[in-house]
Amino acid sequence: MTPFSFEWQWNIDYLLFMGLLYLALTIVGCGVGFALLKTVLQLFGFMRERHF
Amino acid sequence: MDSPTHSYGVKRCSPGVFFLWTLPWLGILAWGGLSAVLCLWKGLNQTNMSNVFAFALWIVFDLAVIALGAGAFFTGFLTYIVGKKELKDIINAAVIIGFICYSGAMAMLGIDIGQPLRGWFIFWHANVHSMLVEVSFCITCYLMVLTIEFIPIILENRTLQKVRELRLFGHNLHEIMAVFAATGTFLSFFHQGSLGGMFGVMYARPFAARGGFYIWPWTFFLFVLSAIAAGPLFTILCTKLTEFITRKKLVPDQAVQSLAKISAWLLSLYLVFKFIDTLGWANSLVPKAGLRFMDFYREGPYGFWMVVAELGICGILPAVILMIPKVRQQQGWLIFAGLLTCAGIVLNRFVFIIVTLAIPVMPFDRFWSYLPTWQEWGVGLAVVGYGFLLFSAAYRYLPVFPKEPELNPAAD
Amino acid sequence: MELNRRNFIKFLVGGVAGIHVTPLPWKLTDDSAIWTQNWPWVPVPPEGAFATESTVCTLCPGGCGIEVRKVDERTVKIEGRTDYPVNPGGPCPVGMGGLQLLCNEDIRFTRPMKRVGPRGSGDFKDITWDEAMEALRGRLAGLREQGRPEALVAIDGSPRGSTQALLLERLLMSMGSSNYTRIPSAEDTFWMAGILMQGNEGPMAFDLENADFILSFGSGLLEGWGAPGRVLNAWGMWRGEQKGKTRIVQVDSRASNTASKADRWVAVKPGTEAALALGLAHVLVTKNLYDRAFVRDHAFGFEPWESSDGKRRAGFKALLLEKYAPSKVSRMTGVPAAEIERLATDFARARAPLALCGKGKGDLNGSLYETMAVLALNALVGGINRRGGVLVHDKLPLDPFAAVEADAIASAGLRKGRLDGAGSATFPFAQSLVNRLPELVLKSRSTPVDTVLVLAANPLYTLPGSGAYRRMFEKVPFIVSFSPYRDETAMMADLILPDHVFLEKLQDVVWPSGLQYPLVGLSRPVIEPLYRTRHAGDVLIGLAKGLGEGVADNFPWENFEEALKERFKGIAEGAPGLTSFDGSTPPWETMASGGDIRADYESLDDLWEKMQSGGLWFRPAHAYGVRNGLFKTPTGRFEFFSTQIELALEEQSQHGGTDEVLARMGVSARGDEACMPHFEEASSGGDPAHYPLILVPYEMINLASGWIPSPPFLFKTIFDNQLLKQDSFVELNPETAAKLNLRQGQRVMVESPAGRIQARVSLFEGAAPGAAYLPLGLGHTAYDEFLKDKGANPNEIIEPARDPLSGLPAWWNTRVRLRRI
Amino acid sequence: MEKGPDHGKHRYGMVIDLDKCTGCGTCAVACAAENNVSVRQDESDKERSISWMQIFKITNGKPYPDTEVSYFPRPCMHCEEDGHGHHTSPCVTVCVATATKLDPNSGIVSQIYTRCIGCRYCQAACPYKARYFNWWDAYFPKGKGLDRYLTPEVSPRMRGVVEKCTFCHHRLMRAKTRAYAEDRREIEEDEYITACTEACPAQAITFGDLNNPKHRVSRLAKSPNAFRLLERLNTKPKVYYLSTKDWVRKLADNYLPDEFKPLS
Repeated sequence: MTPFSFEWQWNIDYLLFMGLLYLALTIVGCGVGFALLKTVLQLFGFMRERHF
Repeated sequence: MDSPTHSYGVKRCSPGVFFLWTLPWLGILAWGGLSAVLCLWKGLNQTNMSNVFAFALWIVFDLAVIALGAGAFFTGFLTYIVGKKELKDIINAAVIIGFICYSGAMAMLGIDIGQPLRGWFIFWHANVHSMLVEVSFCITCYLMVLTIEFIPIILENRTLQKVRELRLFGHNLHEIMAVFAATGTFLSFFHQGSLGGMFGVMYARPFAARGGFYIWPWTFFLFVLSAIAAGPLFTILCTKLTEFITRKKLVPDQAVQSLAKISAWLLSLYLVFKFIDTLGWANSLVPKAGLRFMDFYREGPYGFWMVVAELGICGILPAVILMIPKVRQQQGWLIFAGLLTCAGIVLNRFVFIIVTLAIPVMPFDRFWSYLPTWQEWGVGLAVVGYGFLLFSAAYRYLPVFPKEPELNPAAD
Repeated sequence: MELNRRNFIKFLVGGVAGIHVTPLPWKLTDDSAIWTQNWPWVPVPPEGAFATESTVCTLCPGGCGIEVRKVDERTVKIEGRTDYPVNPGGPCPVGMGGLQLLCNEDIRFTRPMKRVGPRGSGDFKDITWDEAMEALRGRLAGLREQGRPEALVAIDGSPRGSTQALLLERLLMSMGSSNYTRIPSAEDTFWMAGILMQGNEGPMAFDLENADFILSFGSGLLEGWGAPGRVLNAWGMWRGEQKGKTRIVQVDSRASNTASKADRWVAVKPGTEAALALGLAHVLVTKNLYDRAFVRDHAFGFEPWESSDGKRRAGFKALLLEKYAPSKVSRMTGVPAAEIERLATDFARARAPLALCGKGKGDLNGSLYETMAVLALNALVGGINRRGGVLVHDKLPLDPFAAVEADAIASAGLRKGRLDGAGSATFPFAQSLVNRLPELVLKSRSTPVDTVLVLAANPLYTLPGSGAYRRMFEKVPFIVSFSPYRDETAMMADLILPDHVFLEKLQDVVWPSGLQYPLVGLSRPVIEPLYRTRHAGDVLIGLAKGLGEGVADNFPWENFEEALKERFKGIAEGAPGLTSFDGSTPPWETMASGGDIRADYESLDDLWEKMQSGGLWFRPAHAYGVRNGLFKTPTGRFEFFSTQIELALEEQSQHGGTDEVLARMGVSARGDEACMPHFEEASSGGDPAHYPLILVPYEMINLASGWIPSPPFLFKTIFDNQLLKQDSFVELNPETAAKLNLRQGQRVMVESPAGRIQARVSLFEGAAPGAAYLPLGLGHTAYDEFLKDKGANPNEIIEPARDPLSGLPAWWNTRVRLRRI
Repeated sequence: MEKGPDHGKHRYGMVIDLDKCTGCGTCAVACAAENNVSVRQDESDKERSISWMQIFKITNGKPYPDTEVSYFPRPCMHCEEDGHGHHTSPCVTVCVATATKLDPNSGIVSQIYTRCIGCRYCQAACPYKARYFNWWDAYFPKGKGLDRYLTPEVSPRMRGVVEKCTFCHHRLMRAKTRAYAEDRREIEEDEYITACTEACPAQAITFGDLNNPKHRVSRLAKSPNAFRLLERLNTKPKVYYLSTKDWVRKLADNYLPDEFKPLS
């Protein structure tokens, strides 16, 4: 559901609930994105690989 | 190509033996597959669920495995956020068990709903006031997190490690695991809670209904507590079972004891709250509905023995066992207490689901009984089969137990 | 690029990831959900123009007005009518579900058929109407040629006095057969009691709505008695606007709906209602609470008198005083003596007390003496032809057709008389005795019956001792069924000439049962026949015409409608009435106006036309209180002592003693007592030592009765302690069950000397100890998956006993035992 | 959320007089016929059969001959918000896909079959068992002809969704359409009644707008004999019952010993 769905209501319940959901999704997305980006950068040599 | 059996300097059984080992689980999966196909093709009339038992065996399985799978998020929380380093030795197992439990539950839910193809309506037409929406959102997101947590473990497979891209990606993900662990903790907390909330908010079912804080009924917090108390114990039980089957020591005692100790405290805390909750409920909500506590325990087989079993035998007893360091350090007692706790948590979920529905609310209605069909058992047990298969495969091909080589130095 | 494993995996992963950034998965997800919302196997009812049409329900003798909602040519819903005086509102559940009897090809015959498999196999072959008509015509013509037209027998379940019934009887008479038999109902018992005590042939008319104390002797007011739409509506009124003004007392052995919802339930031992009625009469007499004026001026046989032969006759009062003192009645009925006294007092003190009879729905004939006892009780409180009492009517001036002109063959056949002995010395008051047919057919080597026509009846299912009917039908050479339904009897037929069902069929509804004023409803078709069925009336007329001279002459009409219209001649000419009802004031409120009704039509054509739109003719007027010249008995009075019974006995006494005659009639009373209402102990073939329980079959309003199948909707209202999968339940008092060591839900065999059926035990506090209750209307062996093999049919184990005097079947005196299985 | 129960324009409700009710079942049949509820081969499986208007039989439990039976016809109660903003109808609160809603303008709890995903949470939440899941597809086999009597006003349901009494919502639509066509904005009391109300031969059911003091229901609902099912659970049903019999009244809710107040 997005704020553009017809069921959407502009009240605190929706804002809180969906807000937190999208926040969680964003964090997870950013995390994965970050890891992907870092990998790509490392692959093309823009970043140094850390060795374990 | 190297045999993965010899990876990481650990020993694994021969492919033949492994194949034989998987056979019973594959059998269960086939049974479950057939059941699932029947249920999807012909509809839920294949089950013995009914308008009285709208929730039945599958939901009990779901809630049970999700509660038991709570080890993943809680161990993750302890490892990455609290910083209990010794738990790194068990976190992989916890994550995989969590992944199994959650993905299994999701699959079962997909069959359980009457219109699986419309399942996504939950997200698209969400009713944010429904606890089940909270559950669905959090479980789905958390399953994503679990998958992300699982990926680095998979990528540590020796064959995959040779692929540079994958290796790098795995490492990079692993580095920011704390972020995922934190998000996972948040999501998990809410869905474990809202699973409990699901029942607490049914205000017209006095047996399940509870008062609470803001939108969350007390069952919300009790379910979180009970899940994080039992989850780690279930992780311990799984590793103990693996150790028993492989006849190896896989996890250092320190990690196990650390988890067990935390579980003991949480279980005790849970029990305290559960007793307060039960007393409060029995003295406010129940009489307000015109009922007495004992009215709930005279229908069919569901007598007062359930309270004794759930809170006494499967509650106080294991809590006491686990609280005494000397006793919990003995493997037998530890396993015994773990089993009791897990059984107690399953019983708790059973009571909230089945007994709630079995007890009629209208005074002129009557008690109904329910027994699952083989199709229901099939789908339910398939999760067990799937769990054994996936965990066996993970154990075989992935470095699930980082301390395994250390604890089991190669003979040669 | 080289296709190696690595590239392949890359390709796969890339592909999967790639697809997800296209709209495809989203589109598929959406489409699949849309698909679930439009599954092709979920029906989509076609839209169309809405319309409503009114007609009259003919699913039971009650004849409620109904309105049918249509969408184009489809009927989609039945509602009650508010412009029909019988039922100012909803009909009963059977009528409400009636569309399921119209639209179900599995329970209907969609075209004429002839049997190809063995009898009962249901194996039929389609034939054309011409073939079908010719097959029957040939058979009947053959019988006439052989000079044995009397071998034609009809079993008719059409309502008493309906045009269709007249046509069938007429066909038989014209052919030369007197063997027209009818399925008995309470109407027959009422008719006999009316003849014997009042001398009137009009139907028993109960002025329910105007009564203020209703004492019902087992009449299932809430189980579908009379016209359910009328009675249930009255019930709502008694519990609503008129709260507290009308008291209802139910005499019943079981806590039925009526008993529970009544103001008082008088629990009697099953089958002792007559004793209670007489016990109450006793109290009225001893307490001097009876209507002395009525008894003195308008009744006969109450006080002692001296008959023409100089003998002193004791009379009804003496009988009451001698045999029915409350203490004695208490022993017979199980009702405490004090309660009998109190009830009698209350009854007599009411302004307009009314005692009702006709057990259950009134679909089963009752005990004649019991009906007489209840009528006598009404008479004692002066309730005959009084407002709120039992109204006395003459027959409607619905023209019977011109007398049948029998040709030589027919005359010869008619002279042979009736096979079943109705109207004979042994059964002087019966008009037909369908219950005697099986013994007659089965006892002779060559059956006297060649061809049986079955119309609107399912004797194989609805009559007691149904096994005997099966054996009878196996033996009869040729059976013709007009049934639109694939019922048990039709399954035995050789030829099926399917009739229309009620919404497709023009029918007259003559005087809904129990109604206090004359009314004839016109049930008009609201829909074109769905299948290749034909109106049974048209078929009968066509058949008669096909039989040529001699028979055809008696059928001058082109079709059924013409015949029907002709019957209204008498009404158009002689009985002023109304053809429309606006629903504002119920007729029973305005009836007291006496005979002052101006007809709202001028001629037969006008009447006929108006009836097409209003669907009824009725005469909401009654001359209350008039008693002079009312009773057409030999004495001209209301007869507590039936001189006609006496006469019948005297006539026969030449052939043997009166006692012998009475024994043949099944009457255990001797002498004068046999001419008066009295209590006859139920006699059963079962030895109480072996069969400890009395079987009481009961009717339910939410199951269809008679030959009509129950609409499947009704099964939603049947509880699972009434029917569970294939088992119906036998209700037992918990005490009785404990004695027999039976528990709730246990499967038992219910065994009577006549047979056995399987059921489950249902413990019910409201069941009389020592009795076993089984519902009627379940246990079909024909029809479709909704009805077939659902429960048990008690008729299978009811002993084919005869009611004393009337000779009709006795339903309530079979003894049974229960065996756990 | 802050809306109290009386805030909507209309609050359609029902009053069922149990003294008048004869348990005949016409309401249930009328309901099934009106709403295209399918009949299955085995309707004695009461756990899975569908009857929006379900009739419960009760007995006073006294031994012979003081036994009495009575009936509770039970449609959907169309529960409401509790007025304190704590919760709305038990089922509406829990529905995941907003497939069931409380219409603020009519007070009717609707059910959108094509939206329902069949999770059955609403069934668990409803103490009245007023909600029915379609364990099978609607039973109208081809060639049997049963689908000939289906009305186009209510769509037959597919398997896997929950259905329930809608207070014959389509009749409200019908009445409104007619009113609008006649240039009226409001409908009269008798223009919109449910199929069961119309069918009841004993006229035990009254239907109307509880918010309209002129409607019979609003007067009847205030009768001293009026009560609701499980009222103490605070579900705020809009279906009222009337009975003068204490044993019947007592069975409508749970009571601690000595809590029940008899009428007399």
